Formats: sequence, structure tokens, C-alpha cells
Amino acid sequence: MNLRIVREQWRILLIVVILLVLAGWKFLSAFTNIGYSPEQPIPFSHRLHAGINHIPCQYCHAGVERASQSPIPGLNVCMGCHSVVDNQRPVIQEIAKAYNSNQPFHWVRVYHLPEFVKFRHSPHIDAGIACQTCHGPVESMDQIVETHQFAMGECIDCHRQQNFLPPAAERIHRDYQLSTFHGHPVNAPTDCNTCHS
Amino acid sequence: MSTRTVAAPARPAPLEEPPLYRPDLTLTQVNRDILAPIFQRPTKAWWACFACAVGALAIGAGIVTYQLLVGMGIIGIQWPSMWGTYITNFVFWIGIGHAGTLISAILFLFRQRWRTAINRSAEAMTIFAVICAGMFPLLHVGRTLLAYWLFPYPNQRHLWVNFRSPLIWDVFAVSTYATISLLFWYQGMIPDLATVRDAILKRPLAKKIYGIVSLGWKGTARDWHHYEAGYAMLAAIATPLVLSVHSNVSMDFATATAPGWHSTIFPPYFVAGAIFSGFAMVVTLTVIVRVVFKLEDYITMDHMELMNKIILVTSLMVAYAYATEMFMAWYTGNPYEQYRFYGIPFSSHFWPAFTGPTAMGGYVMLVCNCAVPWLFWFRKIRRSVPAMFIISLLVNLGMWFERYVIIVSSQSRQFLPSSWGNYRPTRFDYGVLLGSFGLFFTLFLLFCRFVPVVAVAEIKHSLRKQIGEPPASPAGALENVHA
Amino acid sequence: MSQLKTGTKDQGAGAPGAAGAAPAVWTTLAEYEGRVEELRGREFKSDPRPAAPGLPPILGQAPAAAAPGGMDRRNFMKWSTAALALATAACSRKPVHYLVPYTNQPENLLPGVSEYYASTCRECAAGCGILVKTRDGRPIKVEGNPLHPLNRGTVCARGQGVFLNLYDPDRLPGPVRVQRGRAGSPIFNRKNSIHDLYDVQLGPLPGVPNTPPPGPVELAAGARLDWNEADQEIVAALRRAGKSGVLLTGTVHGPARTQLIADFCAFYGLRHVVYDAFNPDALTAGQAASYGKAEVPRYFFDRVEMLVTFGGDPLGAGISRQEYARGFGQQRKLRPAQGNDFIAASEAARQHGYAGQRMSRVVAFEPAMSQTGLNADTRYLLRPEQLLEAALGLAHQLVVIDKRSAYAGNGAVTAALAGFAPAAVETRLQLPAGTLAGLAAELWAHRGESLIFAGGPAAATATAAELEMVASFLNSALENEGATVDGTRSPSQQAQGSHQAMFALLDDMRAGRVGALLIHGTNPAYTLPANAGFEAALAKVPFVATFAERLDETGRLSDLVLTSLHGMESWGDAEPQQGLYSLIQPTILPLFDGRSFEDSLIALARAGGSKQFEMVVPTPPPPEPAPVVPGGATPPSGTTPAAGTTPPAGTTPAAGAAAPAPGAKPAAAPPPAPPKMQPMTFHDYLQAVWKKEIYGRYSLAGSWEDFWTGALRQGFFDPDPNRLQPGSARTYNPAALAAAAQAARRAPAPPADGELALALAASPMTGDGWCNNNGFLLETPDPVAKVCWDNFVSISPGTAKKLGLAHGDLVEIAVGEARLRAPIHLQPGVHPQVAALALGWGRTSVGAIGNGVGVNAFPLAQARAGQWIGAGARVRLVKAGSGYNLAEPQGNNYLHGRAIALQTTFAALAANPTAGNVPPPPDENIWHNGGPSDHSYPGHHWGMTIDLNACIGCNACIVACHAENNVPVVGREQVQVGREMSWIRIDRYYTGEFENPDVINEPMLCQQCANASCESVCPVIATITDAEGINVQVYNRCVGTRFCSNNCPYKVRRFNFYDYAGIQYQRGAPLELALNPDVTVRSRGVMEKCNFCLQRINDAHLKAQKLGVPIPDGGIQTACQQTCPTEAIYFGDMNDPKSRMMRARAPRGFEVLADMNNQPTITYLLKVRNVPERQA
Amino acid sequence: MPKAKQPTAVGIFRDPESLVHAGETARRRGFRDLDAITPYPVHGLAEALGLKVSWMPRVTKTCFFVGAGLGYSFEYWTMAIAWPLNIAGKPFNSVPAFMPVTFECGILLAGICTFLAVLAAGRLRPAPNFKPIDPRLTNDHFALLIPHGVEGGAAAHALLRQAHALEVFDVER
Repeated sequence: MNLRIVREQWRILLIVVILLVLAGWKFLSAFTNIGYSPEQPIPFSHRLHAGINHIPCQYCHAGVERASQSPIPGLNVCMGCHSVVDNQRPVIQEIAKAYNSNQPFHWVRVYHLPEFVKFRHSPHIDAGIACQTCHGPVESMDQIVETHQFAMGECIDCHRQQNFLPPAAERIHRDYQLSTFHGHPVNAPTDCNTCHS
Repeated sequence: MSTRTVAAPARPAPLEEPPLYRPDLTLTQVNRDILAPIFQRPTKAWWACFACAVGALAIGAGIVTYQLLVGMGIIGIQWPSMWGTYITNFVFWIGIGHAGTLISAILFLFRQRWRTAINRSAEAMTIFAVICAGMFPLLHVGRTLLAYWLFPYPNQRHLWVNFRSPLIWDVFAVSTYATISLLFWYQGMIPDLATVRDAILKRPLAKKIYGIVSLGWKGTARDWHHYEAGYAMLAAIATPLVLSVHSNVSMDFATATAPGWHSTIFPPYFVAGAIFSGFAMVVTLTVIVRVVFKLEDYITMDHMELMNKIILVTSLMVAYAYATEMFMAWYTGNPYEQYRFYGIPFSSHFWPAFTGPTAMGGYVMLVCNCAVPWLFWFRKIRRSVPAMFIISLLVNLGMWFERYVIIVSSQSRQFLPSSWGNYRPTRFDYGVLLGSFGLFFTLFLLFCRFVPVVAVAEIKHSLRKQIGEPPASPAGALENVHA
Repeated sequence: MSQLKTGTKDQGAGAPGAAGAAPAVWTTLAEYEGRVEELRGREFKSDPRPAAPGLPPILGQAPAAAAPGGMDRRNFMKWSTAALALATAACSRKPVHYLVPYTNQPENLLPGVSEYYASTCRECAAGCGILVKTRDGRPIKVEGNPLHPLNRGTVCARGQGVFLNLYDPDRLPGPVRVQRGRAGSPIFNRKNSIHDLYDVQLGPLPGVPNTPPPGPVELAAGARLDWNEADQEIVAALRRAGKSGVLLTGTVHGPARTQLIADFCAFYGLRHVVYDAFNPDALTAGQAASYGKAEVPRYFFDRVEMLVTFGGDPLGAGISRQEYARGFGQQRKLRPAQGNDFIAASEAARQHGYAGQRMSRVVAFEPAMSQTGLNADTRYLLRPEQLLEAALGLAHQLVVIDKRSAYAGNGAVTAALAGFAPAAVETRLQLPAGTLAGLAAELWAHRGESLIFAGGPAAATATAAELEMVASFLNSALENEGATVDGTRSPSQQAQGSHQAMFALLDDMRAGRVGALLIHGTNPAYTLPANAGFEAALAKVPFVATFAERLDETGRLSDLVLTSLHGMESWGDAEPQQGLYSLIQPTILPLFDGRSFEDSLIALARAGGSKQFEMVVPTPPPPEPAPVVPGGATPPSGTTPAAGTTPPAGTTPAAGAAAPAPGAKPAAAPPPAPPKMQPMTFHDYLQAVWKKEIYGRYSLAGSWEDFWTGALRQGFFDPDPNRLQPGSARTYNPAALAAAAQAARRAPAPPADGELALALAASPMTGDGWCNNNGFLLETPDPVAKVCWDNFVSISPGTAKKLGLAHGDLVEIAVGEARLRAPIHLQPGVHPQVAALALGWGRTSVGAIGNGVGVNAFPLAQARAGQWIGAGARVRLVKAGSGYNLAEPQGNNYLHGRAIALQTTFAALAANPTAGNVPPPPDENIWHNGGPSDHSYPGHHWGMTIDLNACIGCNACIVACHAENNVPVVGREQVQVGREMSWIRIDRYYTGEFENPDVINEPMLCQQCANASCESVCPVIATITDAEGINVQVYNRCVGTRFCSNNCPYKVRRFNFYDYAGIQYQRGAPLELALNPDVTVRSRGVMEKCNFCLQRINDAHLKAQKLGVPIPDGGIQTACQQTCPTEAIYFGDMNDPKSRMMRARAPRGFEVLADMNNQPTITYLLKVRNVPERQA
Repeated sequence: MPKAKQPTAVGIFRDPESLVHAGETARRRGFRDLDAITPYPVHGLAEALGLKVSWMPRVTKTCFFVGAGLGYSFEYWTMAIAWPLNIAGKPFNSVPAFMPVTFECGILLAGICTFLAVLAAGRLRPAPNFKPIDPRLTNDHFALLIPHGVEGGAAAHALLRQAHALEVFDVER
């Protein structure tokens, strides 16, 4: 009878069960979206633009320092250079065609925030957080790959590491443009309402 | 309660007490009688009951499914009565659950040997009642599928639970209570399951199953020795536990601000009420069980009478608590409390509890909980099966309404008159209540079918005591413990 | 396949010579050989994927695999990557979302950054200035324009609810042929109203009085009209009608709009008739008789120290009620002896008490409690027809007995007033003896700063004009004329309609003298009395066309209905007071296939051959309207729909479909064209008129472009620097008084036993009912009765007892032929012989939400001798049922001796600054047990001060909160079971006399307690106190145990029993656009509550951080505070003793339920009643 | 750890009194590791067979305090250290409010450990193929088990017969 095995070999069985649980955990965590890299309507290469050609992120994503969302550049931004640069290449001509016929591209969204989170780019840009901190080495990607699964724990960890002030002093300094406090970067808030409103 | 209840005698038990059992009972007879429901094919009556119970359960399950699909709005909760029948049912079932542990643990510690006849079914009742009760907080939360957030488990969000919240106390208390009750019940059942196992001759699968659940119980003196000590320890911790559970449940209300809830009398008041309703439920069930399964020899009229006496006593305690609430409302001078309990004298707002929207509940509660049990002052009624059956049902009804009145009417008349509102349950509320009864009886009927409904070993023990044991040394579980 | 071939061909073209062979083999070699460019070229070779919304691009280009040359390595890699990506996408990414940017990004327009545009509110004709907050090209919130002299930064409830009208899915999607109701019909009776969605538990209610709305009828095939076709048809009809055509509109003001109508009427020879349901007929008639000229005077409530109303309701139904409420609120506050600085007065009161301060006094004579009566210090109950006599008695006391005023001794006046001796009047009217004498003395003491305000539907008896004459006389006698009443400098133009004109038109129609009728902005089929016979008269008109946003009752009786635009979609102007020019600019492209009324007129004129509406094509495009916020940007003029993130599938088409609407596009400047004439849009016309009439007339410095941009930026142009000054006084004609007295002597007999005098009243929430598809307004309870989703017959409790009626009974009322059934509401403060019923309900054709809500009381009014009689008709209440469940959010109306809403009298307060207040409770705390228990708020600690004296119960805050915080509407059935969601409510408590009570309005919102009892019971920490003292509710952590709500003594927490927001906002296509993107839309099973507009606080923090300055006092305004017309709400930092909020906290401040030790951060200033000693 | 099996004499009795008597006799005669099998706990048997006082209470007591301590520590850590939040203005370490959970944790651990201890003491585990020495022993018969030990099986048998055992036989145990 099988149950005899249970009785006699229970230690081994226990180990097997634990391993199975761990494997299941690993399996489940495989369902994060890290590595997600959908094909985009235009094979736009960040590596070429941001990496090789060193175009700053905010050249195209202009206004991110003021907006909560990072703007996806309109086709006029592309055409700003590509009306001259490489304008004979078919793909660029496609862009020009779309631009002239007023048909926007439908880019596939890569990064998703959990629902109910009101993330604002601008304070993070203000605080000098590099785009790559959250979006990975974009300048080395031809096609954008999701490198972070944005989850509350990550935000909290980062905010806590930035939080060098005792809580009592927190808000006083937040009102002023105080980028350092005794040599430390100041205080990312961890109030619920910072992100959930 | 009476001289009968003194601890085990050091001398051979004199037959000064009236015997609990028929004098011609033998141990084999005990086995045969008590195990009969397990070995016989279920009767038509059992099937009928089971069908009804499962039907009721199906209704409840259907409503719950509907609620999960559509939303909480289908039941009667509203602003300001955010808690309605679900919490009423929760408190009601938790209260029912109390009698079981009380009978098995507290009466065990007080060495009330008459408890042996009913403790198994009472404990089973506890388990099932706690299952029913535990279901309601889950159904009651707005996002049922996230109810697991009430447990403190490590999570990616770094969030924990609020240990200041009485609901978290409840989570711990109820889950602890369920766990300990289950262990207590199961431990008490192991020797009986072994008895069943050994009594099975033909059916190998059944024998295997009972072999598994009886954990290879042999019944050696060593086993019994540790078993009894462990059982006594479980009883010892179950006793404060049972008191703490309903105290915690009462603190859902007592620590809240609502007038009519915010009261220090709630813990003892709720515990007394729980015992009251629990015993009433035990009477209801045992009246049925002893007839259906022909166990009149084991659950005797003396047992029933004792339980009825407890019902009477706890009824008095509950009535005292009602009176105290009224008195304290007047004595503290708190206008909100006063309004809750007797309103504004000489106005249309006098006695809102008995003139307002929950008036029916108030009357049912007073009559069933305070007046009806007084019939038990009469010995004849105490020993009349139909009378006690009806009274126990009425007490349960009254106790359900007591919780309903406490929960609903307190909420509907809170601090700001602008936020007063009148709660009305919908048909779905009643459907889920019905469903919980269905669940309870489904489980109970299955229990009767597969597990000895009376603790065989304990019956044998006390039967031997009644017959008269040889002058053995005064060894017993408790003596071992205290030695 | 074909796509494939293209791909290969491209490849060949990009790399000639390598096409035939297997180029991929050489990939590495190419790199070695330095042909990187070529390689890169090939890399970019694949087609841009066809943008297939809804389909992942990978699927869209699936055939890419089978290249004719076989599967080379590159293709294989691509294929397998695609497969891998597909597999990943399929199992890991739930829905694939798209980001759709602009093709041509407008400069400075950023996703998620709000822009504000100044405009003018068109929800009613009052013409308040507004700022429209837009986000990603869609307006999401309306604020008052702080510079506008009428409303000065505030908006009423109706204005705040504008977005449910703008984004209403029940609007007419395009012009339709209705053929007098025979062809096709409503398009909105889909089974999707709130009422349908919640009927899960509530069966039909017993005796529902209203007939259910018409069943779902689809628009008949062929009913949709082409615009050209419609224009041709109307032109033909107008040509046929010749001189007998009529243009019927509601009130229209604004130089360009009036000019256009005049031009249009002149071209076709039409007559222009103006009709509104609520119109100042009686007032203008009274003014004409009194002063010789029919005017709607301007009232200066901000100068009124004593207000006496005779039936009038300036706060609830005033012509310019926002302006009135502002002034009223200012005067009701306790102010120093000099000036109006309430804050300074509060500070002074801390030192010296309230002695020597001022507040206005309000006395109301009225048949039923109105919103003004709600705020009155003293109320006297009169039947409608008795008001005139009371006014005459007051005049008699003042002029004849007290011999005061310039008219004392005037023979004509004395003669006219004979027979109205106060004693006799008081006896006849059952007023307390000495009432009029006391009043006259008080008024005389406040002469020149008092106001007698009469009128309104509740006083619209046959002698309504006479009542106005006496009121004018009193104002003249009390020297208010030219002081608080202005009929000369800038009288109001906000109400121009006339029943008299309408009734005359009806006569013409009946007589067949009207050949064609064009209707816009008014709904006579719904608002005219039954005995006016509109329908029969209309049947005699050969051709009727209606210009409306929705298919209303009148539209159904028309031949054609042409969709006009909402005020937020179209250009326009307004001139609410003479010489105050206000501009209306569009903030969104038309959502439906509509055309603004003005553009329709131009199109019709052009179709008829008019050459007037053409212009030379301008060389520079017209300047863009400019936002008013600093650092702002151009308006959403781009041609793409709102971009940014993932527009929901339902909304994109709506926004996109809006693009090709000719004429209404503000900046759709044509491309450079040959210099020739081109058709004018109304935008061009508007500019032309403004250039000529305003820029030209006032000969301003600066260029026209500067002027125009400046006016747009400011929202209005006010050439009069003394706008806040009244003009000179007019001279009263005593003959009017004599006529009035003559009329008063013919007073009707008192009602027989069992009869009541009917008083129709204007509903402060719905007005004339034109916007009744607006859930915000229908669900916000009536300020007086606290009932929503219904109108009802208000009678006093005593009368109800006498008549054997109970709350919730249904009664039938008949006036003449008209009869209706309505529920009974017991309303203290109604005259025992009066039954009051609100107008503006019971629409039958407005939309899925508003249809059949309430009963239409307009037919009960009577047209008699050219007059509209709304009050005084004798009615019997015939019981027709019982048990009607009125939706009443407020549970109980009395304080039961609890210290919740405190009040005192002005005299007592002057003697003792803490009069009426309760002492603060001792600070006891059991939590000092070894841990740090004192949480401090070192940065900011937000708090609020609410002045109960200033709260007039207008509900603007409630609707503002709904709009700002995405608070859903739940419908009547849910309110009936107590599940309304509003985060702020106004508790209305009665005190004093039972049948004529005093009222306290107490706005109740989350008190943001420091020791919040909700927090300690939440098991999952979904509600905590944040670092700035705000009790935040974290929706996504909430599991919905509802313990917090149970434990909240203020009961300000609301629970989503169903998916309310989803049900409300997913009802129809554009409705979701009304949501505020900054605020989470709460899901089912989640608790929610006020959080002091946290999103605004966060914004302020970010702004301050960017600027490197602390948040200034007043830098954050909560939505309720911002829109409060009386500034009853102050919000600020409790750590800053200099903040206005802290300075406003005076000795009369109290905390509600302070003895609970919840330490709320909201302090209320108790209500002060200004009653003279003899009444106190 | 299971001991090596040894032959054991089994005597079946009809009534507990004979059993107790036989057990006492056996102990007096110097038999060790005596055991008995009874359908219900027979009082006096433990003393008769010379069993020591059970250690169960110590398990319960220890586990209660350990559980309560762990419970309180966990509450303190989550509420005051891991992420201290201002909840209702109460101190991070809200001692009175933490008591109920502390108590329940103690009870829970004590209860579970006691139960497990009982299982461990009796070496109880699922036994689907359990073969009892005699099925009557869970019904109405009683057995005394005397390991043969040094005295040998014959002496045990004799003793049992002497004590009027119904049946006497040997098992490996």
C-alpha cells in the first residue's frame, strides 16, 4: 500500500513537497511580465537613438519633467529630424506618410502600473532619478523590454532607502526644494496618499 | 449545581445519586447501540433530513454566488447600518458554538460526568457552528476574494494587518477557536474511531479509512495515560479560550463607538448569551438525535433536565444584562445611550427600540429570552420533550433577534440624527441564513452517519462508574495533572 | 501573401544585388565588410505594421513567415521570436494596451497636465463666468472665474453638474426628422438607466405615481437627416411662411448672439419671441408701472443689511442667484462695524467679543419654506394671495403711521394705503400683533441698506405685478432705490422671457397666423400651463423646427429637430448685465453630429441666399484662445483625438467622430486659399461683432488681437470700472401703489374647509427642468425638504393631520383640467392652508435618467388674461394611495437636545462671545502607556473651518465634490435604502417652533479626526492618518468590512454596495470622459469618503516643490470650498496661525461631538440668528 | 525511536477490576514495561502498572508562553518597527490592544503542540492496515501485556492464568 511509503519515508516526502512548493513559487513568479517585449508598429530602436547617437531621453519624451505621464512623442517629433535625416529609407517614409495622413501609430504599451496607482514622473525626474532606474538600460535595447515589474514593494523599498529624515521632519523639508539634507538625498514619502488618491 | 457534581469520589461510588443510565446496560450493548447508525443503512428519515439540509445549503450557496457576481447590494445592509444579518448570523453561530466547548471542556474540568452523553455531539455542533460562523465574515466583506488580507502574511507590498482592530482579534480568536475545538474534538474521538475500526468486519475500504483517521490507536495504558493528560490540558486551555472568543466577538461592538455598543458589560453578557443559545441548540439537536438514533438510554431525561436548568440560569443572566444596559444608559447620563435604550420620555421617540423599525426584534428578544425560559422553573416542563424542544427553538429565535437588535438598532440610531436610518433585511438575507442552517445540518447529519455521536469510551467509563468500580486508587486525569 | 511579396521586394530594393540570393547568409560577412549601413537599412526594412487597433500587431502581420525564397535564418529567427512573444503575450500580458500619441503634438500640451480656459456658464441664462479645467483635450471640471463680477469664483450646483449634460449619452446624435412625433422617436430609452440596473432587490413600489417612461423605441429608419436636406427644408418652409414665421427662443443675451438673431430675423422677416418657464413678467410689469420702464433691476445683496422677502426666493430661484448668494453670504457673516472683513472680525472677537459687529437680518413672508426662508431669521407664513396685503400693511405702517420716508404725508400714497392699517392687516393675516410695526422700525433704521424682495412663482398670483409695485414702493420709500436696487446703471438682462408674449404667440398660432416656427432654448411643450393649449396651437402651425441638444418634449412635436451643441462645445457670448460682456469659448470638439444654434442660423441664412455671412478669407489665422493659467498653453486645437494613454475603446470613436463638424471648430482655420469670399462661421461673426461693437465702441488702446486674446483669457470684458456701484435712483410713480391697493381690496376669499392654496415653487436643484437627465442634480437632495429623485406636495404636519394624510401618501391634485398625482411630504414651515409643489420635474423626454422622475407641475399653472398664475389656486388633496417611498437621505430632522449643531442669537453673542457654545471636553487619554502616543504633524496639518451662519444650503459643494472626486450617482432606489454616495452632505436641522421652525444647515463631511475611530477598527490598515493629519482612505487596500463606517460618529463614510461608478459612467459612450483622471474610480465593495481633495494637496506640494517655496495659504482650495458662493468653508493649515482658516476660528467655534475625543480638524462656527430682542 | 520487538504475553480479561489486580500483581512480581489495552481509560491502571506522571502539562505551559511571546513580538514588529503608521492617533506599541492576539497566539500554539505531543507520545499516525491484537479490546474486553523480559514467557503466562484471564497468548511487540 502506498500509504506505507508515506509512513516510512515521510521525511523524504516532506523534502519533495517543499521542493514542489518552491518550484511552484518559481513557476508562478515566471508569470511576471519581466522580459515582455512586444513588437512595435515601427521598429524604432532606442539603442540606435539613445545609445549610439546619444540623443537624450527628454529630447523626445519632452515635458516628462512637468507631466505625470511621460509623453510618447508625436510623429512631428520624429519628423523634426527625419524630414532631413535618412528620409529616403522606406520606414521613414512610412512615418512621413502616417504623419501627413494624420494617422497616429498605436504603440504597444510595455510598462503597466498596478491599478489605482497615481504615479507621477515629474517629481522623480526632479529628484534626479535616471530613467534607467526603472526602465532598465533602454539605451541598449533595440526593442523595449520590460525590466521591472512595478509593484508596491519596489516603490516602497526605494522610497525607504531615500528616506533619511526622521518622520517628524519629513514634511517640513518636502515643501522646499531641498535636494540634500546633511549630505543625504532627502526623503521620499511613504504616505499612502503619495501614490493612491 | 448539586451534590451530584462533586469530584470523583475517593471511595467506591456510593449509589446515592440517581443513576444516569439504565442499570442493565453492558459495554457491548453500548458499542452496539452507539455504533448502530454507522453500520446501518441510513433511514428514510435521515435521507429526508439530509435532502432538506442540502437543499437549504444550495439556496444559500446560490445567493452567495449571486452576491459575489453582483455585489453586496443585494442584501439589506445600508448606510448607516453597515452590518446586518451577516454579522448577526456570525455572532449567533459563534454563540451556538460555545455550548459545545463549554460542555466538553468546562464541565469536564468540573467533572460533570453527565456531560459524556452529549459532549460528542455538542463538540461537533461547535465545529459546525464555527464553520458557519466563520463563513459570514468572509461573505460580509465587500471584496470577498480579498478577505485573506485579514491574515498577516508576508507580502510583496510590505503591508501587515492592524492589530488594534477588533476584527483582527476576531480573526485570531475564531481561527484559534476553530483549530482548538477541532483538535479537542478529534482527540476525543480517536479511541471511538478505533472502536469503529475494530468493529468493522466486512468492508475493507471503510476499515482502511477508519484506520487512517483513528491513527493506529491501540488503547494501551500508556496511550490512555498521556491521552487523558493531554485531553485535560486541552480542556484547560479551551476554557479561557471559549470565554475569550465570545469576549472578542463582543469587543467588535464594545470597543466601537456606537451608542448601545460601547459598553463594558458586553463580554460577560455575550458569553452568557452564547451559553444560553448554545445549550438551547444542544437541546434542540439532542432531542432529535436521541429519538432518531434511539439513544434514549444514553442521553437520558436527566441529561435533558440538567441542560434545561442551565438554560434557565443563563436566561436569568441575560435578563440581568438587559436590565444593566438600561440602567447604565440612565445612570451614565449619556444622551446617545439613553436614546438608544429608552428614547426621549414623553415624546414620540419614547422606547424607540420597541416602537421603531426594529421593534419586532425587541419584543421577540424579550419574550423568548427572558419570559419563555421561566417555564423551566417547573419540573414537568423541564422533563417534557415537546416543551423543551419548543422552548429551545424559541430561545434560539430570541437569541438571533437579540444579536439583530444589538447590531441593527444601535447602528440605526447613532450620534447624528441626520444619519439615522432604518435597516430592512431583504429576502437574500434570509436566504443566506437558511443556507447557513443548511450547511450546519448537512454537516451534522454527516457527522451522525460516520462518527459515533456519543463518546463511546467515556460512556463506558462512566457506565462502569455507575455500576460500581472496585476500590481502585483515586487515579484520574486531573490527579495526574496536579500531581 | 501580398504583404509578403511587398516585404521581399522592399528588401530587394534596399539591398540591390543581394535580393536573389539568400542574403542572410552574408549577414556576418556584411558586418565584417563594414556594410553596417546596408545592414541597418535592412533591419528597418520590414513594413510598419498596419495599425490594427484591438489586434496585437504581431497577429496583424502574421503572414510574414512564408517568404517565397523559403524560410531563411532571419525569418526563422523572426518567426520564433514572434511565436515566443506571442506566447508570452498570450499568457502573461492580460489585455494589450496601446499608446496613441498625437501625430502632431500641440506645443505645451502635456498628457496629465491640466489647462484652464475662461468661458461663460450656459446652464442657465444668468451668465456666470467660469474656468473650465481640461485635461488631454476634454473638460473635466468647472470652477468659477474669480475675476468675474457676477459670481467671483463660485459656481452653483447646476453649473457644477454641467458634465453630465455635456457628456450625456442621451443627447441627440444628429439632426432627425420627427414629423410631430409620428416618425421615429426617442433614442435614449435603452434599458440602461440607473433605475433599471439596481432593480435587483426592490420590486415595483406600491402606487408609483409616474407613468413609466415610454418603452424602448429605436429611431425609425430614415429619420436621420442630412444637414443640407434639413437646411433646404427649413428655408423652404420659411419662404412659404413669409412674414408669418416666428423664431421662439429662451433668453439670449450677448452682443453677437442678439445681433445674429436680429440679422437672421431681418433676413427672413421673422418675429422673435422670447419665452422662458421662469420669467420676470410680474417684475417687469411692476417696474414699468412703478418707474415707467420695464427693467429687471440689479440687486446689490452685498449691501443689504436687512432683507425682507415677500414670497421671493433670491437664493434658490433668483434670476442671478449666484450673485445674490455671494452678497447674501457676505452680509450674513459677522463683520466688523466698518468694512466686510469677516476674518478680521473673527480675530477681533477673540479679544473683544462680538459686541459692535454687524450681520444682516433676514425676514421672510412666504407660503412655504423656500431656500431663502431656510436662512431667514424670522419667517411669517402667509398664503400667496396674502403677500400683497402684508406688503401694503408694512407700507401703511411705515408711511402713514410712522410718518417716515419722503412719501409721508403724500396724499396719493396715504389714500392708496387707507384700509391697510397694520392692526387690521395683522388680524386678517393672523400675524402676531406688532409684527409690522417692529419691522417698519427696523427697516427704517436700515434705510438705504435694506431690500424688499418680492416675486417668484410662489407669489405668482393674479396680483403678482401689484406685489412688485408695492415692493418697489417700499424700496423707494426706504431709500433702497439707487442703493441696493439698480435700475439705471446696469440692469440685468439675464431673464427676458415673457409669458405674456408666449400667450400672444399662442393666440397667433391658434389663429393660423404663424406659418413657421423655429424653436431654440426653450421647451414650451413641457413648461406651459395645460390650459394654454400649446399642443393644439402647434398643430395649426404648418412647419416647426427645433434646435436642441436632445429630443425634448417640444422637439417631439416638431417636424425637424436639429442638434445644437452644448455650451462647452460652441462659441458664444453673453451680456448678463448691461455693459458686462462675457465670452463663451469651446473646450472640446463637438461630441455628436451637432451644429451650434448660431451656426445653424448662419447656415440657414446662407442657404436662403443671404450674402451677409461671408467674409474675405483672412490671411493670418485667427488668434488662438489663450488659457488663463500662467505657463499655460494653447487650447486643444489639434486634429487628433485626445491622446496620452490607452483611451478606452468606447471613448475613442466618440472623440474621433467629433472631428468633422463644420463650423463649430474654433481653430479649424482653412488652409491658405485664394483671396475670395468664404462662408463665415459664428466664430468669425462673433469676432466681427465684438470688433465693431465692443472694441470699436470703447475705442480701446492696443490692437484688436491683443484685446481679443485678453478678453478670451479673462473670459469677459467689463468696460465699467464702477460695476459694483449702483446707478442713480428712479422716481416712484404713486399711481402704481394705488393700483396695487385697488387690486388688494379684491383679495380672493380664503380657502374653503378642506381646500388649500396651491403654491408652485421653483426647485433650486432642477430649475426649469431642462437639464433633468443629470444624475448629480436629481440625486442632490432638495435644500429644504432633503428629498431627492422626486418632487412632492409639501404640506404642514398639522394640515396633514387634519386632512388625514401621512408622509408618503399619494394625492391627486386638480386645477382646472390639469390633474396629477404626487406624493405627500410633511414639511414644517408651510402655511397651514398651502400646498407647495416644485416645478421642473417629471420630464418625459429628456433622457434615460431623467425621464419620469417626479411629476410635471407646470400644467397645474394657469394662463389667465395673458398672465401666468402659479400660486393661489384652490385645490383639494384627494388621497390616491399610500406608502410611496420618497428618497430621503437625511434620517431625522431634529437635534434631540444633542450638541451637534449649535446656535445662538446675535444679541446673546454680543453679550457673551461663547453664548450657545459648549465648553470643550477635558483631554483624557488612556493610551499614555509607554509608547509615543502623541503623533505630531510638524509640516502641515490640514483643517477646515465652516461658518454655519454663511451656509445657505445651496448644495453647490455637494455637486462640486461629485464632479471633482468621481463620486457616483446611485439612483432613487438606492437612496431609498440609504446608499447615497455623496462625500459631503448638508444636514438640515429644525429647531424652535414645530410648525414654523428655525433651520440650521450643517455641512457634514469627513472630519479628518486626529484620533479617528474609523482607523483603529480597520483590520487591513486601509485608513490611516497621514503625515499631514488627513485621514486617508486607501481604496485598493480596502476589503470592505465596513467597520469604519459603523465606528464613524459622523457617518461620513460611503460604501460601494454595487459597482456604482461603473454603472453610472459606463452607461453610454462619452460619459466616461467626465471622470477626473486624478481620482481613483472606486470599485465595488470599497469604502470611500472625503479626503480634503487629496489630489489637489498633492498637486500643490509638487508645484511648491518645483517653485521652491512653501505652499502659500490659500494655495489649496478644496472643491467644496472653491465653489461655495458664500465662502462658508475655509481650508488651510492648522499649523499656520496666520492662515485664513485659523484666523476664522472664533470664540463661537465648536467641534461636532467634541466629547468623543476624536479630535476632528473641522471647526464649525455656530449659527447666529439676528432676531430682535422682542423675539429672542 | 521504535524499540526492538520482543515477545509479549497477552492476557484477556472481561472486567477492569481483574485487569488492575493482575497488573498490580505483575508489577509486584517484578515484571517491567507492563502495559494494558482497555476500551476506555481505567482509573487506577496507571498506578497499578507503575506509569510515571505525564509530561503533557509541561508541553502546554511552555508552548503557551512561547506562543504568546511570539505573538506579541510579531505585533510589535509589524506595528512599531516594520512600518509604523499613525492609526487613530494611538501609539505604535498599543499594549492593551495587542493583548487579545497575544493571548490567542499562546492558546493556539499550546493547543496544537499538546495535540501533537499526544500523537507523539502514543506514536499515533495514520494506519490504514492496523491489525489489533484483539478487536474486542476496543469493545468490552481488557488486556494485560507482559513482556517476557528476564522472567520469561512462562512466568507471565502463569501469572495471567492465575489472574483468571480468559485467554492467554503471545504476540511480538
